[in-house]
Amino acid sequence: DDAQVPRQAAELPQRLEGTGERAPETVPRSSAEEGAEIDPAAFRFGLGRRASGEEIAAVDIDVMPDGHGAPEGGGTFAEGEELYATHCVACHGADLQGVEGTGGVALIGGRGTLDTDAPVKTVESYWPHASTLFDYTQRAMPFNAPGSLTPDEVYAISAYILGRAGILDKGTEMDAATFAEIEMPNADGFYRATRPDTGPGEAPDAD
Amino acid sequence: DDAQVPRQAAELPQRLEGTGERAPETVPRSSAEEGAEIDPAAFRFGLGRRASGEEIAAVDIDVMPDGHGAPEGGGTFAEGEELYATHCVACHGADLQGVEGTGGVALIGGRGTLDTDAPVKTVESYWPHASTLFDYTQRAMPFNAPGSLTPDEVYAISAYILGRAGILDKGTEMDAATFAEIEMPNADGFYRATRPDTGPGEAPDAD
Amino acid sequence: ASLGGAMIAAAAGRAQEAPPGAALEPVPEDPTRVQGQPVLSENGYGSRSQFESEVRWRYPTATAHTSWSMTPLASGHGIVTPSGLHFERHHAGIPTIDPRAHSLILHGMVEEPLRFTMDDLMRLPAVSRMHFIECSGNTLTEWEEPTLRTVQGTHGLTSTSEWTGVKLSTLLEMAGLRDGAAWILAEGADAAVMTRSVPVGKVMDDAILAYAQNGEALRPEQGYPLRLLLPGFEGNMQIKWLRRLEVSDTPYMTREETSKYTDLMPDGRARQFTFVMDAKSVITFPSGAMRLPRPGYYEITGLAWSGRGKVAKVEVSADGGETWEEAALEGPVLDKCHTRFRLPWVWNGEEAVLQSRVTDETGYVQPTLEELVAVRGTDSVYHLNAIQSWRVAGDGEVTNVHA
Amino acid sequence: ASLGGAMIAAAAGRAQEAPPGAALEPVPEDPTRVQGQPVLSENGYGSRSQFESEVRWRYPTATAHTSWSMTPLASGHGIVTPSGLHFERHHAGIPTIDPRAHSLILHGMVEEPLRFTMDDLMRLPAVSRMHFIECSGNTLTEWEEPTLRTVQGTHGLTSTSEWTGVKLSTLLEMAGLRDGAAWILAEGADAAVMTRSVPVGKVMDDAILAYAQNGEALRPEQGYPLRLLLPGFEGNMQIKWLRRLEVSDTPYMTREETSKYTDLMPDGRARQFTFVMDAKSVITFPSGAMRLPRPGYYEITGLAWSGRGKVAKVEVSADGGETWEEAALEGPVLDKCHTRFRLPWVWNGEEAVLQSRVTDETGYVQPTLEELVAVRGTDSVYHLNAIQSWRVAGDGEVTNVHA
Ligand code: HEC
Ligand code: HEC
Ligand SMILES: [Ca+2]
Ligand SMILES: [Ca+2]
Ligand SMILES: [Ca+2]
Ligand SMILES: [Ca+2]
Ligand SMILES: [Ca+2]
Ligand SMILES: [Ca+2]
Ligand SMILES: [Co+2]
Ligand SMILES: [Co+2]
Repeated sequence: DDAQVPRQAAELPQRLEGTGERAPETVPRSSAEEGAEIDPAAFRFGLGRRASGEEIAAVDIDVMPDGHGAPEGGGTFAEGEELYATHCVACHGADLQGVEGTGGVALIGGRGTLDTDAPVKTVESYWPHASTLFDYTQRAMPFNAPGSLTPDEVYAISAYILGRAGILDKGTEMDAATFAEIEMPNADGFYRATRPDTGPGEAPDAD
Repeated sequence: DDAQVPRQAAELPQRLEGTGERAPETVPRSSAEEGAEIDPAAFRFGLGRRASGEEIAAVDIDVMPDGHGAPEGGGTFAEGEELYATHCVACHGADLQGVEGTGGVALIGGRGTLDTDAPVKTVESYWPHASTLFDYTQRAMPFNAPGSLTPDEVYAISAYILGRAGILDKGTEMDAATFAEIEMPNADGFYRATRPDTGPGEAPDAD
Repeated sequence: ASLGGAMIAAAAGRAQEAPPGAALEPVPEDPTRVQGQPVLSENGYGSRSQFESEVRWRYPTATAHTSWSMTPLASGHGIVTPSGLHFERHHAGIPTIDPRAHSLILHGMVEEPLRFTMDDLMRLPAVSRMHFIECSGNTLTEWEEPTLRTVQGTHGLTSTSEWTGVKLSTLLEMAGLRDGAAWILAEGADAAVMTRSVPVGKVMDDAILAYAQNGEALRPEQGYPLRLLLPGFEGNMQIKWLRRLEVSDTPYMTREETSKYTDLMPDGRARQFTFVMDAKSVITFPSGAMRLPRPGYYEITGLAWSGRGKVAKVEVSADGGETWEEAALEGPVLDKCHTRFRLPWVWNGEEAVLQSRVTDETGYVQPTLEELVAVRGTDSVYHLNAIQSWRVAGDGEVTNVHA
Repeated sequence: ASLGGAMIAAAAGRAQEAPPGAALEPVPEDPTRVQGQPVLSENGYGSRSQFESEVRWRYPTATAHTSWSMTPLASGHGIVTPSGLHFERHHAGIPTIDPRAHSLILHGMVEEPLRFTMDDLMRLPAVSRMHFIECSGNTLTEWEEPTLRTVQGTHGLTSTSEWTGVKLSTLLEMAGLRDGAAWILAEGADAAVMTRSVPVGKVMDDAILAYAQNGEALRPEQGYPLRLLLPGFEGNMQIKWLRRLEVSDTPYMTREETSKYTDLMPDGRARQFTFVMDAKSVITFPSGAMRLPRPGYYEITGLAWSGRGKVAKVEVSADGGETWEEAALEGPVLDKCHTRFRLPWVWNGEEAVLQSRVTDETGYVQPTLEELVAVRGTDSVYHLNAIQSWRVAGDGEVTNVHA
């Protein structure tokens, strides 16, 4: 049934009767309900509509430093070890030092190097918040199948990486409550900067 | 021999050694002689060079109202009649009224229509200078083989068209000297206009 | 990665093709779950989305070699015209020219005739300017009655680009004008060997020999490798594929400045050398052949321009010219350049007639068609710059009307 | 007419292919003697000349899905970047998104969470602005020693377009910010589900939800159908394929604002939220890996820009910074936009070191690399905006140097 085949490309604009001109694009119809009160000066345009709770939940995947937004569920180092071997090891390596040629970088190591000439920035040495590891893994990893892991799996893999990094006790089950507790080694390593650094208008860093 | 095959398309910029970057375009070299005196403030850039007489002659094909630029040679109505039948009739028709569907327009007729509701603009009724007919035919006609006619042929065809238009005597041979003599019916039909026509800033036509 | 030009077989077997200027890629159900196309997927020169399909429209002349195609102004945004949608007017097709084989000869009433390769020209001092180009035949179908149905048809022979090249005055300074020099013949290397005579004053003022458009080489349709740019003058004079400039004391009276591009007046005489494009504006949204889906908020927007300088003001009427409201001008407002205007509008579902009226910095006000016809009659073909009217019917249909 | 993508067999049998973005046409020996390509020969959306082949260059990362490609600045003209040559940075490739299936959710600390289709957004009041976007990783190879050879490699992660869309402040006014709202998370619909936290102050000031670029829909690489535009802020924040905006009182500390896009200082601590792109300039001609064919006149040209406003002045040195001359700025000089500068130069055949130095309207002067490294060390990766040096050797070779 043709009507059910979603087009994957726009067709050329229709020819108009009489002149053969190309039809202009269809005037967009708003998703708003009809009859809304309109007052442009008060930013009431009758365009767009209220987002439902389900619509928001479907995309509100972020996890914040204090654990806000973290999903239900949990996982352990032991579970994570197996999941890592299945989903991550190909690019980040058995020793979590990355695998050349895959783009997968080192996830642990590098402590004490940040003030040297050859700093090594990893989850272990550099990242200020554990939530970022969960959030990023959930949204973007594994690179070849992003968004494919369940919350439980992401908790377990995070527990495994933080365990290998010596940040989280290997016995601790990771869950939404854990984020507020974990102390990342470089938690105090960041500050807000006021630039520019040089030239007229120079402003000192604000700590 | 590859070197003798002119490329019809640019190749991708070369890869640079070491980095693999794309090479920038070659810095243009001027056609000027070396060692020219350079003074940008006096518009001496050492770029470009004097055009030779032959180089100019190869492109200086225009013919002006007084015949300036007209080539040597000549042609008659009788010669033109035959040439027209070979090169022009397909699009402009045996009666010089144009041929629908070819884009070839009427070349004669239309006298006395310019101030009516249905003006007919042709070489005969509208064109102020005979030189334009020669010049345009030489540069742009026949449409399917522009630039293919010899000066003699263009003179002859011009004589034929002007003859059919009742502007030139059918016995007159057309040549460089003829342009200054021919009186086009609408020679006085043009004037320089000063616009705009309406609104503030309006200026009357200047005759 | 890129299947440019290829087709994708949709689920039910219906083949789909990418629109002109697009490459066809598979559309994943959830783009967050599968890697997209790799960086440099189109070998380093990207193309538009396969979901965009506005195109130039060719006016149906007898042959496609002397014809014109029009910019789809209704789908435009801002002031830059995408180079692939710049209007075209060719009298003998688009020549394909190897820039290494192209040169420019400057001769006639000059102290020293000069010859420039493209390489020479690229080395000279350059300028970049944003300017509109409008064919003086733009809107020619609309003198007697509303004829074409869309703003692309009525006004699509105008486009704006950022042009880069050498000031023609630089070349004339190099060659040295002789006493009495007053006109310059510009000649193209297309099969029409297109020619126009240009007054020296204009040339010394702001003419540019352009080799670039919107940050890259000129497009072939715009005269690659070199075109003349005469800001604010009718498009036909801005000779493309430029090969020759000859200086003289009188105009050349070429076919394009006698048979064509002259304005026949009601008395049977014709104006010649009506170079400047008078100020003009048009509402591009809403515009002809659209249909407003229902009453509500719509932003009226369009373009205004003047061959005499900057746009000073645009007014919009929704009642066929009885009352006018000033529209906001989007910056930058540039000399001889399209200027976008915008005005919020709440359509109450009743019939309306939308018009825009530009005033340029000389104080000139865009005329009504009635005012223009009173002077010009309806047979002058060129330079129709009157106010355009779009009627919005009760059912939302927008049509081209004379009002 | 168009043989797009096809090949022409040259006289001696060597097949020739059109460069990316071009269609291949036969090249007549004399273009004045044969009709060219007909009007609308490419079905209504034109392409560049087959004699033009500059392309984006991909930095050789391990995978092409998280990689970047750079604008060939050396062949640019004016300030507009051709959309097909706009730099790219993707962390999970370029998603192919059907705009009818796309929506934007605005939620968090707002009075009323809202959902917009692309149709809704296109109907809201629009703005158009010309702005540069620069990746803060631009020039990151150059901290310790001259590494890449061309200006495309050293500076090609910046481009300028005319962007059109809705002011994000309009949406926030519609939704109503709650007390304490200070940050907005912007999230993309690509496979990296890219996220950055943006201060509300910036958003209310000049953030745009852009759906158009250079007069047509956004290009897929630039976020089709919707991207966030934060004029003057680092490119990574200007989230492409935008699907969600969440308002909060604190930043989200996403991977792209902790692991990446933070500036590690010599003391081992790192600056976070270094959003603004400081003023920067670079000479694009002559530039690295070029060779000046012989002594003579050359116009030095390049681009300058500032994330803090307009360019006020550009100075150029030909002796490695000992003496400076003020360059001419090509108008219009726009807020947070590339500005082209030009300076005539006669090369006498002796070694020279070319540099440019911008001052922006805040009075900030582009630093030397030495000055910058004195503060930042060489391991901060991002925000290298120091003066670039090109050495012209006696034989005309131009190389990237630290001088
Ligand atoms: C197919 C290769 C591949 C696989 C499998 C993979 N990754 Fe990655 N990973 C990458 C690449 C490539 C990047 C860099 C992405 C970018 O440039 O934005 C990355 C980045 C990361 C980062 C951010 C590192 C930093 O310093 O910013 C983390 C954390 C990470 N991966 C964790 C994981 C986890 C956990 C898994 C398994 C669930 C996984 N990856 C599986 C390739 C992979
Ligand atoms: C294959 C078709 C064709 C042939 C053959 C042809 N023409 Fe034409 N002619 C045209 C077309 C098409 C135009 C309009 C060109 C344009 O739009 O610029 C034209 C225009 C003209 C004009 C200008 C008319 C005006 O009012 O401006 C003249 C004069 C002319 N042709 C003379 C000739 C002569 C003389 C010949 C033969 C030597 C010739 N043509 C052969 C198609 C043809
Ligand atoms: Ca959230
Ligand atoms: Ca170091
Ligand atoms: Ca001559
Ligand atoms: Ca009439
Ligand atoms: Ca579109
Ligand atoms: Ca080029
Ligand atoms: Co025209
Ligand atoms: Co970046």
